[in-house]
Amino acid sequence: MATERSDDRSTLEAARKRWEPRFERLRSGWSRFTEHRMGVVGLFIFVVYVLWALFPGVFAPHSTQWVAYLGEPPFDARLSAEQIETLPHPPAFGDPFFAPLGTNSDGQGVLTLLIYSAYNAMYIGLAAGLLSTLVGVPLGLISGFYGDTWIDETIQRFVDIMYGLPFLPFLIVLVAIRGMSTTNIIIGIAVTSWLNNCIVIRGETLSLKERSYVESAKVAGASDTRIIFRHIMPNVLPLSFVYLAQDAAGAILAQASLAYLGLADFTSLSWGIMLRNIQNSGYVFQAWWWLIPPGLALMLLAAAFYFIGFSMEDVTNPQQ
Amino acid sequence: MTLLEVEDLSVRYAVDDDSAVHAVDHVSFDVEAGETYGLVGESGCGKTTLAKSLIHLLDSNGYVESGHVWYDGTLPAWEDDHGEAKQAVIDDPDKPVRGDGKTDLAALSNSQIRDVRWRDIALIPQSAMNALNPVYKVGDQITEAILRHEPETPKQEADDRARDLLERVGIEPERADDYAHQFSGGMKQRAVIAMAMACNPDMLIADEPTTALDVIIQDRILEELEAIQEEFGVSILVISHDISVMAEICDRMAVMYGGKIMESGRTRDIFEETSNPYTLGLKNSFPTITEADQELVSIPGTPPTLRDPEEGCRFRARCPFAIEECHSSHPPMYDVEEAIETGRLVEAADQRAHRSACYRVDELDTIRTQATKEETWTEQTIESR
Amino acid sequence: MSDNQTDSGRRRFMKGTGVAAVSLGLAGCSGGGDEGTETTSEGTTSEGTETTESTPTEAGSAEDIEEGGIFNFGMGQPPNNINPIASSSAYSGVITDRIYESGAAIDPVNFEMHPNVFTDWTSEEMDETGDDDQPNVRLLFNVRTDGLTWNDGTEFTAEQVVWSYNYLLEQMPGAYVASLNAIDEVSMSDESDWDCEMILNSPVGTFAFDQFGIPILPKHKWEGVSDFSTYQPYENDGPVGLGPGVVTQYQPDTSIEVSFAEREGEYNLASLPWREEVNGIIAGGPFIDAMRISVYSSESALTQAFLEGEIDSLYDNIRTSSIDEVENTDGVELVDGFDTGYSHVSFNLRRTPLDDLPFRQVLGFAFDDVYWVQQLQRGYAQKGDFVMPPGYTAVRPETSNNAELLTAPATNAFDFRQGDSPGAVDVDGVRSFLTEGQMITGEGGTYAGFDYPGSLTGVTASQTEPKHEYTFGPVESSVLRQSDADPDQEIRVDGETITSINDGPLTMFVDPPQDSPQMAKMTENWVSMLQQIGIPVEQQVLSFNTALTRVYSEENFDMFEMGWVNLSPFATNTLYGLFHSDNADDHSVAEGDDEENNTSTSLNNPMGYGLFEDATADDLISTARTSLDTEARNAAAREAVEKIYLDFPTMVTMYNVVKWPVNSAEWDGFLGDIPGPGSTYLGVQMLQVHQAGSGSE
Amino acid sequence: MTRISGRYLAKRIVVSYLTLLVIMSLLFVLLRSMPGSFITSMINPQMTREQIERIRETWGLNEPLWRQYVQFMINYQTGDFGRSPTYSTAVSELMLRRLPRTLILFGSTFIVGYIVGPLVGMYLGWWRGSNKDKSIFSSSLLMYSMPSFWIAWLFIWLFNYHLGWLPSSYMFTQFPEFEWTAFTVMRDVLYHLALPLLSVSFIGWVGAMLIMRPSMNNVTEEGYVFLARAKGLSERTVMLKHAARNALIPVATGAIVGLAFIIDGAVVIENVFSWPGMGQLIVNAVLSRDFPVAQAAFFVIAALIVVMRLFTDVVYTYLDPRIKFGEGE
Repeated sequence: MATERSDDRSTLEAARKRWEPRFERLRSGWSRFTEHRMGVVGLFIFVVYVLWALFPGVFAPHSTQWVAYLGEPPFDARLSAEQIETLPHPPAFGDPFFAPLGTNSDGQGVLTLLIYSAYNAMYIGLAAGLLSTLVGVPLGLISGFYGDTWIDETIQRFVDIMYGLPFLPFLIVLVAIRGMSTTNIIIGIAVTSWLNNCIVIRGETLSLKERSYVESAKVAGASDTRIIFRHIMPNVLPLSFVYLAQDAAGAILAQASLAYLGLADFTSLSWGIMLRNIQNSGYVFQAWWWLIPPGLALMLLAAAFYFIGFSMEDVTNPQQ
Repeated sequence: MTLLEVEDLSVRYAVDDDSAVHAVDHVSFDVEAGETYGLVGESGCGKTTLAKSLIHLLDSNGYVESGHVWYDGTLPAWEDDHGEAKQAVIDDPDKPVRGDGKTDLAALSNSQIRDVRWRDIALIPQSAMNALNPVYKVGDQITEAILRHEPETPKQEADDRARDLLERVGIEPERADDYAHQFSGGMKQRAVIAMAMACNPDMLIADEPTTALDVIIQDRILEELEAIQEEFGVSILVISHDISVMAEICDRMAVMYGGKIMESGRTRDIFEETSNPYTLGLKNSFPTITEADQELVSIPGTPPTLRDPEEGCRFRARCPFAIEECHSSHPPMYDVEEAIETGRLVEAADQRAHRSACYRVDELDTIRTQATKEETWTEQTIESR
Repeated sequence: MSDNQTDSGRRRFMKGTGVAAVSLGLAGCSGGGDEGTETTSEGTTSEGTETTESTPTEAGSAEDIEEGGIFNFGMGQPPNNINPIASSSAYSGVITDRIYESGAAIDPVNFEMHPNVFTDWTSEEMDETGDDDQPNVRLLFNVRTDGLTWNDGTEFTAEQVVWSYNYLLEQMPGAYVASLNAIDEVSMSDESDWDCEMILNSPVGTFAFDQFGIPILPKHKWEGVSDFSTYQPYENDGPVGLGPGVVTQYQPDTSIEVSFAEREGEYNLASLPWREEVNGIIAGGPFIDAMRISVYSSESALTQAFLEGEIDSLYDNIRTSSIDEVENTDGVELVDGFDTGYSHVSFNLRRTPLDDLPFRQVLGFAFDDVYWVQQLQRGYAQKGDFVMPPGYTAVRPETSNNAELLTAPATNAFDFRQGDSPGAVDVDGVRSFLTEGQMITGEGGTYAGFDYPGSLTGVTASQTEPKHEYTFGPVESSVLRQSDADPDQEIRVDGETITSINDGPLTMFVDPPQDSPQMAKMTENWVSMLQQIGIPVEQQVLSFNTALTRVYSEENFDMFEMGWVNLSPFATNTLYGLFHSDNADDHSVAEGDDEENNTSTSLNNPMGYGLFEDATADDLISTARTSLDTEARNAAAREAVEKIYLDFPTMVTMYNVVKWPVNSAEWDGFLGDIPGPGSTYLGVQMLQVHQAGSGSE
Repeated sequence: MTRISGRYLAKRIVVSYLTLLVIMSLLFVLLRSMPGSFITSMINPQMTREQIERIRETWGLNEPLWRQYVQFMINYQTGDFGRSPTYSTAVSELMLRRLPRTLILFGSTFIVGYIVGPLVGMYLGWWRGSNKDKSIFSSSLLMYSMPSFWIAWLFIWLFNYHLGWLPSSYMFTQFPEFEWTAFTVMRDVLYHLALPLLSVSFIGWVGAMLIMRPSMNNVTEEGYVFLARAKGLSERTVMLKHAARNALIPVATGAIVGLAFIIDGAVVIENVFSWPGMGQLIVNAVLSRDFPVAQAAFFVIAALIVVMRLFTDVVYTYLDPRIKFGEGE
C-alpha cells in the first residue's frame, strides 16, 4: 500500500517534473506575448470575432431575416415602391427603423450581416490555415530531416513546381473543378498555401537535426519517425503556429478576392460576398455605409491574425 | 605618461522594468602609453562593457552613469598643429578637455566620439571571425577606415597602405582583393589587427583576441599583437577571461568581478602576490603548464545578477573568506603593499599601485594558504546573513 | 438554331447557351438581368413604379441634319475579333455589323423584312423533295448594284453575292450553319427577271431573315482564304464589306474606331424608301463621322464612364442602381425598350416528379413574382409568362383574341398563390391542388384558389391526367427537417418521398455571376416557399460554365435558372431551338469514339420537352417553321407558345425592361420602344443618331 | 567576377526546364479536368454530326487524350501555343499583346514595392522594438490586411469619383488627340498608371518589408556591423553600407515569391482598373474554357517565375560573394 502510494507519488512527481517546464514555458511565453501590445490587440480583435461567430444573435441588432421597414418576419405587408427607392438606406437610429450601419439594397441591416458573416471568415481562416499547416509542416519536417536526400529533393522539386503556378488563377481552376462551396474554397486555398510552411519548417528542421539532443536520440537508436515527431516537431510547432496565423489571414483575403471575381459561394454570409454584392448592384460609390464596414471587418480580422502571428514570432524567436 | 585615465566610471544597462544593470560600477584605472593593460574576469563581469563604453559602443540600452574617461588625445577639430589640444579648447568650460590636454571621452557626443574611434582608439572585437563584412573585399574594408579618418588621402594611397598593413601582419598584399570567406580564421584575425592599425591609433582595445582560435594560432596572434605594439608603440587594452593569456602579454592588469575591479596592479604582482580571494579562485580554475599536477578548482556558484545589486562586496556570496563586514558595503581598493607592510587598510592613492578590494587584505597569508586547498572552495557553506 | 433578326442577333442568341461564357463569367452581363424598367408603350402595361419617361425623339428629316461628330460607345467586354463569320461574340457584332450587310433587313418596329442588298425576291415550292420529304423551295432575287460599292470603293456585282454564298457553303462557319444547312445551292439565275437563285432543301418561312440575313463577303478579300477562322480582316486592309463603316482603329482589348466619314464609294442602304415609312426612323444616315468603342472590364467602370461623360452610350442596359442617378443627371436620358428574351427556371422532364404536369405547375404557384419583380428587381422588370417577350406581339397568344398583354387572366395561370400574410404561400391551397389530382390543362376553372378563364388560343396541355398520386405525411427528408421554413408535412409521390426517389432532394442550380444578389435572394425565397409546402428542394451554386455543362451537355440536373436574349421576333426558330425534340438529347445516340452516352453535345432543349408524348409541341412548332404563309405561321407559333406555357417545362420568371442610357445633350435621333434599342438594333441607331440641336423639331 | 560555373548553370537550366515540363503536364491535366470544353461554344445544335466532327478534328479533340498531351508538349517546345477558339487568333499573339501591359503595371509596382519595402524594413529592423518600429510595423500590417480591390475602390472613390484627378480605367487614352510621340505616350501611360500603381503599391511593399525587417534585425547583431561602428563610421553608413547590404540577400529570394504574388494581384487589380493585361486574360480564359489561352497564360507565368528563379541565382552571387554556385555540387 505504502509503496504503491509512493509509486503514485513518484509518477505524479515525474509527471509534474515533466510538465512543469512546459507550463513554465507557456507561462513565460504568455507573459512575453502580452508584452507586445500589437499581439494583445490582435488577440482582442480575434476574441471579439470569435464571439460574433459563436453568438451572432447576441451582438446583431436583428436577425438575418429582418427587412428594413417591415421588421422581423412574419411580415404584415410588402415593401412599397417608395420604401424600396430609399434602399440601400444610410445609417438610421430608430427613424424610420433602427439600422446603425444602414441597410443594403435588399433592406437587410449591414451591421447584422457583418456580424453574422464573422463565422464564415473565422471558419475559412482557421480551416484553411490549419489545413495548410497540416500539409506543410509534416512535409517540411520530412524534407528537412532527410535533407539532401532524394526525399528532400523530391519534395523540394514539388514545391518548386507549385511555386510556378500562380495562386489565384490556380485557385479559380480548382474552384471550377470542384464547385464553389466554401469547403472547396478552403481546400483550394490550403492546396496553394502550404508551400511557405513547408520551406520554413524545412529550414528549421535542417538546423534542429544538427542539435546534440537529436544526435543523442539517434545514437540511442530512436526511429526516424520518433525523432521527427518526438524530438523535432515540438520545437517547430511554435513556428508553425506563426505561419498558421499568417495563412489564416491570407486565406481570408484570398476568399475575398475570389468573391470579388464572383467565384465564391454567394449563398453564404461573408464579407467578401457583401463586397461582391455592393459591386454587383452598383452601389460602390453611393453607399459608403455598405462599402466600408465589410472591408474594415476583413482588414481587422486579417490584421488580427497577422498581429498574433508576428507577436508569436517574436516570442518564439530565440534571438529576441 | 598616462594615456588613459578611467575615473570612477559607472556603466548601466536600462532594463524594461525601470531597473538597471550595474554592469560597471565605480571603476578607476590608468593605462600608460605603450603598455599592455589587461582586464580579466569571468564572462558577465563587465570587462567588455567597460571597454566598449570607452568609445561609446555600448548596446542601445547601455549608458555611462557617471565618471570620466580621460584620454590623452582629442578631436581633430580641437587639435593644434602638434596634435595637442588647443589652449582655447582647454579654456572653454563647455568642452570636456582638462588642463593637461586630456579629453573626457565619456562627455563627447555621438558624432564627436566617432572621430576618436579608430583614429585614436581602435578595437579588435570579440569575434574577429565575424568582424569582416562578407560582401566587401578585405582590402576595401581597411581602406574604408583610412578614408573615414583621413579623407584627404588619395584612394590609391589608402589602398597601398591597406596592402602594406596586411603584409605587416603576414598576409600577402594581393589577398586584399579577397573576401573574408576566403580567409582562414587566423588570417581573419590578423586582417582585423591590420585594420585596427590602419589609422595608427594610440590605443588598441583587444576584446578576447584569441577566444575562437586554436592554441597555436592563439599564440601567433599574441605574438602579432606584441610585435605590433613594439613597432607602433601602441597601448593595448586586452580583455580576456583567460588569465594565462594575460600573464603572457600584459604589463599590468585588473581583475574584474561583478562590475567592480577586485584587484589591479602589475601582472607580476597579481600573479605572485595575489591579494584578492576572487583572483585566487580564478587562478585555481586555470591550468598552468608549469605545475603538472595542479588540480583545477572552480569557484562554486554563479556570478551575481547585476540588476540593482545589493550593498556589500560583490563577491561575498561565493567567497569562502567572507566576514560580517563584507555584507555592509563593497570594499574600496586597498593598497596591498601598505597592508602587507603596515597591516593597515589604506585606500590606494595611486591607480598604478597594486590594489585589492578586500576587507581582509591584512590577512593575506592565511587566505592564500587556504585558497590553495580544494576543500576551502568546495565545502564552504555560504550563509546568507 | 438560328432565328434571329440580324446576324448579330444570332450571336447573342447563342450567348445564352454559353458561347459568350466569357461575358457572363466575370462582368455580369445582360440577359435576364436585374436591370429593367416598366414600359409604357402601347400594348404593354406598367407593372412597376412610375419612372420618368423618356421618349424617343421625333424623327426629323435628313436634310436638316447637320452631319459630323464622334459617338463614343462603351462595352463591358472586348470584341474577340472582327471576323464576321468566325466571331460568336455580340461585342464583335457591334463592329462587324457596321461593316457587313446582308440581303434583307428587318424593320425594328413591326419586324417585317425589307430589301437591303437584295432589291426584291420571290419564292416558289418545287416539285423535287429533299431528304426529309419536304418540298424544295427556289428563291429568286435581284442584287442592288446601283449606289452601293464595297467600303474600300471596289465595285459590287451580283456574281460576288453568288461567290460569297458558295464560299460560306464550302466553309460552313458554325455561326451560320443552321441557315446554310437549308441551302442546296446558290447560282446566277437563268430567269431574265432575276439576278440570282437559291435552292432550299425544305420550306423555310423566315428565309428572308435566315438565309438572306447572312453577311455578304467580298470576293476580292476572301478568295484565297482557305480557313475562315484564321483570317484576320484588320491585318488584310479590312474588314471590307458593303456596310456604311470602315474600321480606322483596332485595339482589340481597349478601343476600336469605326469611321463613316472615311468610307470609300457609295452607300445608299440607309436611305431606302422603306426606312422613311417606318415610324421614328430617319432615313439617309449615317450622320456621324465615326463611332468609337471603348472596352471596360467591369460594369461599374462602364457605368462610371457613362456618368462621367467619357462615353455617350453603352451596350444595352444601365444597371438598376444607376437609373435614378441617370434620371437626375442633366444631359443624359434613358431610351426605353423591350427585352428581346426572358429569364427562366427550367425543369428536367426526365425526372420524377418533374415529369408530371401538376407538380411542375405547383412550382410556379410557389414563385413569389411580386417579391421578385417589385422588391428584388425594384420594379424594373415585367413578370414573366410566355416564352416570347412582350415586344414580339405578333406571336404572343394574347393577339389571337385581343387580350391585354401580360395582364390577361389567361397569362397568369401559374401566379403566386399568396396565403394569409403578404409574401407567404397558401400552403393548404397548393397541397390540396396536388392531393386532389387537379391540373391546369387549358380548361377554365379555379385552381388552388385562383380563377383561370381557359386558354387564349384554345390549345390544351399535352398531359391529360396526373401521372402520380400525391399525399402529405410526416417530414422525413433532412433538407426539410433542417430547413428554416419548418414545414409540418412532407410530400409523398406515389407513397415515396422525393428524397428517396431521387437519392436526395431536388436541386436547383444557381449560377453566381449573373445577377448574383437578386438571383440568390429569389432562389432562397422560392426554395423556402417550396419547403413550406413540403417539397424537399435545395440550391446549389455552380459557376456558369459548370452549370452549362451539367445542364446542356449532360442533362444532369433537376432545375436551373438562366436567361435568353435575342429571341426571334417570328418565334419559329426560337421555339424549334428551345422546345423541339430535335434539340433535346434523349441520350440514345452514342457519340465520339468511346463515349457510351452523348454527354458533350450541347443541345438547347435540356428539359427534354418534346421527347415525351405528354409534353410536346413538336407539331405546332414544325408547322410554324415550314409555313411560308406569314399568318398561318404566326397562328401556329402562338398556339405553340401557349401550349408550352400550359405544359410548363419552363417557368418564365421575368422580362427585362430595357433602359438604354444615352447622352441626350449632345446626341439626338434615338429610336425607342423597340426591343433591344442599344443592342440588337444598335445598327439602326447608329444610322440615324446625330448631333443634338439639328434636324429634329 | 562571375562565380557561376558553366556546368552549374547548365544543370540549373536543365532542372528549370524539367520543372516547366512538369508544370505543363500538370496544367494539361488540371485544365482538362475542368467540366466543360471550349468546343461547346463552337458547336451549334443544328450542325450535322459531320460538321461537329470536323470542328473536333480541327481542334485536335478527336485524338485520344495521351496523343493530345504529346502534341501539346511538342508544340510548346517549338513555341507553337496554338490558336484561341474565343479570340480566333494565335495565342502567342495574344500573349505578346497582353504580357507587356501587365509587366508595365506590375513591373512598376514591383519596383516601387521593392524599393519602399526594403527601405522601410531596413529602418524598422534597425530600430526593432522602438516605438516607431511598433507603430509603423503594425500599421503596415493593417495595410497588408486590406483586400486589394477594396482599397482600389476607396482610391478610385477619392481620386477619381470625388476629386476627379486621375483616370480610373485603362492604360492609355484610347483615342488620343495629342501628338503621338514617345514623351506624350509615356506621360499618358503614367497618368493612367497612377491610380492602379498607388493601389497596388499601397499594399505591395509590405511583403518585402516583412522579409527585410527580421533580416536587418539579425544583421545588427553581426560583428562586422559592430566593427563598422567602431571604425567611426556614421550610423547612416553603417546601416546602409554594412548592415542593409547584407540584409538584402534573403529579400532577393522573397522577390520570387513576390513575383508570383503580383500575378494574383494582377487578376484582381486589372479587373478593377480595366487594365487589359494578362490577369484578365487568364481569368476569362479559364472561365470560358479557352484551354489554349489558359494553358499558354499559365505557362508564360510559370516560365517567368522559373526564369526569375534562375536569374536570382545570378543576382545572389553578386549580392553575396560567399555563394559560389557549382562548387561542391
